[in-house]
Amino acid sequence: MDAKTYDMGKIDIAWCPGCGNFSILKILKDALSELDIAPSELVMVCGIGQGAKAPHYFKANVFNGLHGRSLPPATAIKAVNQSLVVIAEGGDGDMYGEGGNHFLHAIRRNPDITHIVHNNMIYGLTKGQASPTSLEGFKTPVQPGGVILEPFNPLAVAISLGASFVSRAYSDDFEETKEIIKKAIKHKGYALVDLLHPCVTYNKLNDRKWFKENTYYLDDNYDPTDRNEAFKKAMEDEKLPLGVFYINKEKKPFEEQLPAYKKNKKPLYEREVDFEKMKVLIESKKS
Amino acid sequence: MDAKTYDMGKIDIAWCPGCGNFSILKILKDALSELDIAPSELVMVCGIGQGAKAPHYFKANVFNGLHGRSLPPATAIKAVNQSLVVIAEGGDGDMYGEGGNHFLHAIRRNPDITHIVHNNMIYGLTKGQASPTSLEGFKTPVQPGGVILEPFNPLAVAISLGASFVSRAYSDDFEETKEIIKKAIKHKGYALVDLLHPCVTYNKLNDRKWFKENTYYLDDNYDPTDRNEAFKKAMEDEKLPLGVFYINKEKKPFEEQLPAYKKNKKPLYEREVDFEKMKVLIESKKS
Amino acid sequence: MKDISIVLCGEAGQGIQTVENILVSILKLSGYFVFSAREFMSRIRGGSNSTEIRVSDSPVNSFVEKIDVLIPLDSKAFDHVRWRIGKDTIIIGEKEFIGGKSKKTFEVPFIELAKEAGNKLYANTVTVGVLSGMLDVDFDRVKYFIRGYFKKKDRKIIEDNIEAAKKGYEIGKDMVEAKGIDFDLKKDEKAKEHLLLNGTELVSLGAIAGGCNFISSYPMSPSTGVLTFLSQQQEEFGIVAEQAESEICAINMSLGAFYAGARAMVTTSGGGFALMVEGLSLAGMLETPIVIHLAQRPGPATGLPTRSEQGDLLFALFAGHGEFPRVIFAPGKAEDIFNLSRKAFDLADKVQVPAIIMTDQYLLDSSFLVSSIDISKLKNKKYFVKTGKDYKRYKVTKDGVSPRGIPGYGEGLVVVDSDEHDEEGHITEDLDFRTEIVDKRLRKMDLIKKEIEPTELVGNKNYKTLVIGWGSTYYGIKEALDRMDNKNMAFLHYKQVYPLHPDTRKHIEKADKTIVVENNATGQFAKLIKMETGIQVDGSILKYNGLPFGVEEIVGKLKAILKKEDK
Amino acid sequence: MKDISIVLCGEAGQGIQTVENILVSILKLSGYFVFSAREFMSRIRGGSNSTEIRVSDSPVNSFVEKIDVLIPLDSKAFDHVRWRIGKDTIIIGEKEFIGGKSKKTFEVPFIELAKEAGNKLYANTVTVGVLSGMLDVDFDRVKYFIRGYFKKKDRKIIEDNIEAAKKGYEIGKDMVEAKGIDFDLKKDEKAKEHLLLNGTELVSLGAIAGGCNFISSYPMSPSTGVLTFLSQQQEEFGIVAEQAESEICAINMSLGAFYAGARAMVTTSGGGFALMVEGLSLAGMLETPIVIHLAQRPGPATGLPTRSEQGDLLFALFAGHGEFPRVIFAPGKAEDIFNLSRKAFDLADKVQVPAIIMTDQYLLDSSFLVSSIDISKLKNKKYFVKTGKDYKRYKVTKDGVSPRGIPGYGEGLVVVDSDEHDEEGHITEDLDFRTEIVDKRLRKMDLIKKEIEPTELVGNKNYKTLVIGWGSTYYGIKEALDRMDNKNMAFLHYKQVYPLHPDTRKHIEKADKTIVVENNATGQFAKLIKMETGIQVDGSILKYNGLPFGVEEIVGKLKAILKKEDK
Ligand SMILES: Cc1ncc(C[n+]2csc(CCOP(=O)(O)OP(=O)(O)O)c2C)c(N)n1
Ligand SMILES: Cc1ncc(C[n+]2csc(CCOP(=O)(O)OP(=O)(O)O)c2C)c(N)n1
Ligand code: SF4
Ligand code: SF4
Ligand SMILES: [Mg+2]
Ligand SMILES: [Mg+2]
Repeated sequence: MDAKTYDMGKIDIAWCPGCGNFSILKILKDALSELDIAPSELVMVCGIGQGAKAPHYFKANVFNGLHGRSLPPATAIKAVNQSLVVIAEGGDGDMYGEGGNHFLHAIRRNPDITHIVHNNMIYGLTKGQASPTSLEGFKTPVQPGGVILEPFNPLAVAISLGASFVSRAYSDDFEETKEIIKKAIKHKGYALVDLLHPCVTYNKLNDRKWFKENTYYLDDNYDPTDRNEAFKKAMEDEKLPLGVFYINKEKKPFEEQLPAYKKNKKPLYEREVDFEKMKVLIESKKS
Repeated sequence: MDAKTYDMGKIDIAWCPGCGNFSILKILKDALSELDIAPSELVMVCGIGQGAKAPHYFKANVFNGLHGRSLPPATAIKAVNQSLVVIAEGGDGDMYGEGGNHFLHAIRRNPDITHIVHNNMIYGLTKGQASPTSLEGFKTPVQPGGVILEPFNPLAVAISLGASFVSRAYSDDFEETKEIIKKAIKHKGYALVDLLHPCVTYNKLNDRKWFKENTYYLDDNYDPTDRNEAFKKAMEDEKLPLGVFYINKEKKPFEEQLPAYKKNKKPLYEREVDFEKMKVLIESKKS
Repeated sequence: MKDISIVLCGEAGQGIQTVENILVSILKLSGYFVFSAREFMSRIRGGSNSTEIRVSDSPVNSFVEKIDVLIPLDSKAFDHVRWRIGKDTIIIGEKEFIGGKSKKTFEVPFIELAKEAGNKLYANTVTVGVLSGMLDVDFDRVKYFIRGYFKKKDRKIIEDNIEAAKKGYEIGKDMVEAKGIDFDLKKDEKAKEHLLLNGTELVSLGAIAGGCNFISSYPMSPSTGVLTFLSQQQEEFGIVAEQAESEICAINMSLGAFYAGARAMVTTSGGGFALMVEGLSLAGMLETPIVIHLAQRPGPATGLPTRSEQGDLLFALFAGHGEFPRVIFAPGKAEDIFNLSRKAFDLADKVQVPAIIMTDQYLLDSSFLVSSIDISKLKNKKYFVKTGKDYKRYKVTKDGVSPRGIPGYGEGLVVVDSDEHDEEGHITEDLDFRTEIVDKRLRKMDLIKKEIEPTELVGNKNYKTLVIGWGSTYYGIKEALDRMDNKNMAFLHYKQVYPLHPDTRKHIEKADKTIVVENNATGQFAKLIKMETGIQVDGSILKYNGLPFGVEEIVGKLKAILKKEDK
Repeated sequence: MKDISIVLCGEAGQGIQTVENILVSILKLSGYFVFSAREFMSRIRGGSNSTEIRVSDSPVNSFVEKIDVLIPLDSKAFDHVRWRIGKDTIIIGEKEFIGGKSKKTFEVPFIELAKEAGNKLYANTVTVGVLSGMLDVDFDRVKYFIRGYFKKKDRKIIEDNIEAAKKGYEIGKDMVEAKGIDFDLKKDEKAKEHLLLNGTELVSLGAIAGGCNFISSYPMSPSTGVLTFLSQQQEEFGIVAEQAESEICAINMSLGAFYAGARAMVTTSGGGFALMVEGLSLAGMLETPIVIHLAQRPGPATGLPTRSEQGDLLFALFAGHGEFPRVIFAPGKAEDIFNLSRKAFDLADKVQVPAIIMTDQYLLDSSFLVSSIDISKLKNKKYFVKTGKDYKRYKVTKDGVSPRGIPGYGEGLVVVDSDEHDEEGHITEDLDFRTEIVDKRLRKMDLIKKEIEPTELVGNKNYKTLVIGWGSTYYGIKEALDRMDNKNMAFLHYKQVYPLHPDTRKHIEKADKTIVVENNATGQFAKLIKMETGIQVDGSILKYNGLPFGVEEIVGKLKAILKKEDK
């Protein structure tokens, strides 16, 4: 499928010139086109924030919900119609701040969705406050003395919860990131892509230079099936490793285990109420 | 201080006979008395659930807030008056389910509070639904086919977030648990005690026998300062280790880093608005 | 006596609810009309709880204060219901619990008898036996029922239980024969044909009939039963039932589910609903339908978790930032609980708005006899459309409803957005269009009004005094008026509280005096009436101690108001 | 002309707000009365935003539609404000942006001039210069101000900026002298003595004056400014300011803080407030005071994040499950923003209730000249008590207020509880006491009513037509009535919307016609009036496209209504 399939034509994109989100948008389109996923079978679920605007610049079905709340509807959409490809997308504030609890429990459920976090280590849309991933000491108007909280480590947390696919990528590394995203989408189960990107307007600390100097790719012979090793890698903070940290293929996706699909594989919208069974159920209340 | 100091006299305790919460209550009183903490300097903060009722059976200041929401007020209380000893208490559903996001971010803040989770692997007060820590396959009225989610591992998550004190205890092990709780209270910074206990009414799987057979204590020469090791231990699920998994003494407590205390150490309630300074601030708006 | 009220009172964990379940079924199957209601503390063991079982030779459906037969099961029981004990109350129980000896107290050593039958745990079965004997139930029926009820247990246990019941039964018989206690209740074949359903089951069945095939919720009394019920029907009815990590997750999941083609609901109580308020506003903006079962209990905050109140009306009505239409049902009649729970799905889907079903602990935990539930003519319309290439989710239409597509069904793309959006569903800052789409959304209110549920007027149409109620007070007020038998009075019940029926003003203006009866402290329905009609009702009867109104209480308070008037 | 409106329009990131900040200060310091208001899109770069600066020789405080001088900064600007451009609008800008040539358009090559001064980035300073020149500002003042504004920059940059300003200044002067554009504005020494404050600063300063020393909040437009302001004063004023992980955390933190002896607040907007609703109910139950700044923006859901609306009134009023008292302020006048933000802390603390301050984007982002803020007589009363051994947090008192202890101050124990509780604060299931404590909590409403803010009646006391407004519409409606100069009209403004002032009925009954002006789609304040008084007002003027009312619009709509009447 041509990557142009996802193009919206002439639209006004609300990101700042130079923002890493542009690359992410392009990478995503390419990845989807290489995977041959049609817009009509794709549902992009997002929250609120700069990164969360991405689905609007895309040809796809979109559920743009509340700030922090994309994982619950994404899980549900997949549970209701398993033939859809579901991607949840949003910023670091959205997913790890407001939405932190859903992050934990979505991982526990392991729905077959791809979770792409536009991680710019800042709140972009609300004009530059610290996000959960902002580094200690980082100064903002709301943290004038610098951030005093320890940065949130999404990879370590995901691994500790046994997420079935855990990765980190960087927006400017076009090919590598595309491959990671493709793997994530193809993975059967919950797949995290913590996608670092520069916010050129508000994050002057973690700029392109910083990312180049502070990231490196996991070795080719790194084994992503060893959870303890994956954890160690995730703990590294001198330089942030990029790549697929952890994969667990044993875990069954949430929706496949639901009793509603035991006897019937159809998506819910194709079904009818079984009134005959209901009659029996109601009659049983006579005795 | 005598453990009786905390006794409420003749009160009606709403727990089921045989419930592990009784031991926890007693252990806590003993630990506090050995630490010589006066009821009036102690604030127990709790949510809603069976475990969360504990503070009502106690002589102490109590902030019994909402289900899932004890960590935010506990953090704030300590931030407002550092001379108070603050303990947040509640169940596994309360703390890891409804309150999961506060768990993550309280750890990041690292306030000097003790976090005691009455973990009975079930929702007791609401009559026996699965909790985040319920084991896979566990059947309940709401999970008639058995739990399909992977159990939440609070220790692994806490360690992955760099919590400064992480421990697991078991209600029936009186002495060991008392010592763990004492260490947790004495620790300067956020301290997690994941406190396993039997729910004799609703959890027929994880009963006293199960706990005895499925737990063991960390070795005496276990080194709790190695984060990767701690993570490995936390991942063990054949048998659950008990004891202090991880300690990080480097981390500064949240409240000690607050700008409000830079020039003035007094608790906030003793302070007055500096109207002179305000005048200057207001005057500055003339130009 | 043609209507007796039996009250079992004891600690949580003593098995009061088991006795209730068995007894109510046996009595119904014997041809009595029955009703039961529960009040209990927020604890799993201990405390003082009670259940009332009304038995009658004609339909009864509401809580009465009086107790005809009390079975105190522990030493606290007597005190717990003391205010309801009259001089004619028959008290049956262990010596230490019955509170002094009189002509009306009868010592029955339940535990001793149970032990004789094999195990003191069978004391509850002895109780069932005693009451069955007193109420002239055929013992074969008791035997048969016990066999069925315990069918998964050992044969020995079953036989022992029958033995226990028998012992009790004989005592019961003896009381009638030797002690002259005769209730003189007639049996009626019709009762046997009725369905025995509690409020929770009625909501759940209504939901299934309405096509509900997705529920995500977080446990919270008294709403959890609906989640439990639907969870247990997952395989049978193809329902996805998920216990969410929080109420916020629950409503956002359900919105995702409805968006993708399911018919989804959440069930919760005040505190959980509070957490759903942002999601409710999202439903308003997305125009994604959603059904919310709001099971009320006394607040604020955690309040009295296992008790009853009607304190969330105005909260439910205005919950959510910004402005969008909604519909709120508040059934009181058993059939209506089913019908409106069903209708909520249809209307939510048709008009693409949130539909809220308000119940409360009293209604959900009460068991009613329902003559029948006819589902033979039911058919659920699928309102979603197959999309074409140029599909626009928010097409501006005359009635405000834009055809709703779902992803993966048709060639079109379904874009829904929490930001203000254009017809396609994409973020817009076109402020002229903003006005247009706000109007479009609000226009749907007219459609909702077209389908408004009629109010129910009980009593004389040419009333002078009008009593108004909503939701769970239906049967209580109705019975109160029946008892008062005052030709100048009538009762107007609202099963839909929003939008308010347009005839409200007419009804009130016709009355010399209007009194609203509601289970809250601030008279919320009276406020709503005023907001909608400008009319200040003449009086309110309010109760907010966590218990439902007893029929006698309503009678008493109405009489007091009317008497005052006379002076 | 004695009042001119200058509008700068361009993309986000072009520095419109810098020009506004500098210019407004310079003009004020030169002796002009100024006011400014902003409208902008929810994006960081690009789009079309505009700022209006009104300059006058007497106080002006509201948004007008007309534009006297337009500075379009990009090619989209002209279209963006086209509806506000009249035949007399002077348009100054780059050739490609000014939209055709006429007598009233003036090409100024801002960027070219900036480059000449050293860097195209100085274009904004050129703009400041042009307008300063046109408005007869002393150039020394411009110079001096620029030095201060850029004081942290390199000397070279400062000098270049002065140079840029100078270039603009001369063009501006030339326009007055050679092109005959003369605004004929008089300067007034008094303006110089005024404070220049925007709504956000007024709320924040009011909070500090009210003793606020704790704020926990989650960023959300348009409420974030208050968090930012207080965060920056942490050290100076001993404030703990914490960015929470969510609004739920924020309110629960603040409640903990108030409990422990701080004076705490949260600042949020509709969606965040929705998430705080459970916490609000908790505040009601705990009787722990709390101040909530609710900065409104258009909903539902995310809506229009950077725009203005008054759509959350009834939501704020009824938010929270269960029943408990609260107080809601809605200042509109600059001084009132300060005063009521301060008072909110005092009253919340005194009566132990949540106090909500409702503002909106328009109010917060507007800059006002305030003659003075007198804090010399302020003193904050500490309402908490030192506890004794037998201290009971919820002692039932006559006025409903129980002396509030805080932990660690005194010998007593301070137990607060989300469950229904006894006087000590421990869980209770005593249902008689439940009624008593509900009554106790609700009794506090009487105390709140005693401290109710007077309404403000502007205009003829013997009015025939009464215009009612609340919150941010104050200045707009006032100016509209001033302009209409109709002796039969008066304006009644509510700065406190709940409880509603008891004179409401009297005021309305005096009028032949009452019209409510509000920035929402469903007429919420009119509904509130009806709920409280039973009176249906005669008309409503509503606006809900995300923009505030312009004065002309109010005049126009009022006239239309009055004219209709005449027929
Ligand atoms: C409930 C709620 N709280 C707050 C906001 C305001 N808000 C919008 S985006 C955002 C954070 C943006 O940060 P992030 O998620 O990292 O996205 P980015 O803009 O950096 O891509 C916030 C706090 C909101 N929309 N809803
Ligand atoms: C917002 C909210 N949702 C749900 C509830 C109902 N509720 C009370 S306790 C509880 C869970 C109890 O489980 P846990 O926290 O593990 O405590 P336990 O009773 O097992 O000690 C729930 C769901 C509530 N009080 N508030
Ligand atoms: S603010 Fe930052 S994240 Fe947002 S669009 Fe601009 S550069 Fe990108
Ligand atoms: S239900 Fe379980 S946790 Fe609750 S008191 Fe009983 S035994 Fe303890
Ligand atoms: Mg971000
Ligand atoms: Mg538990």
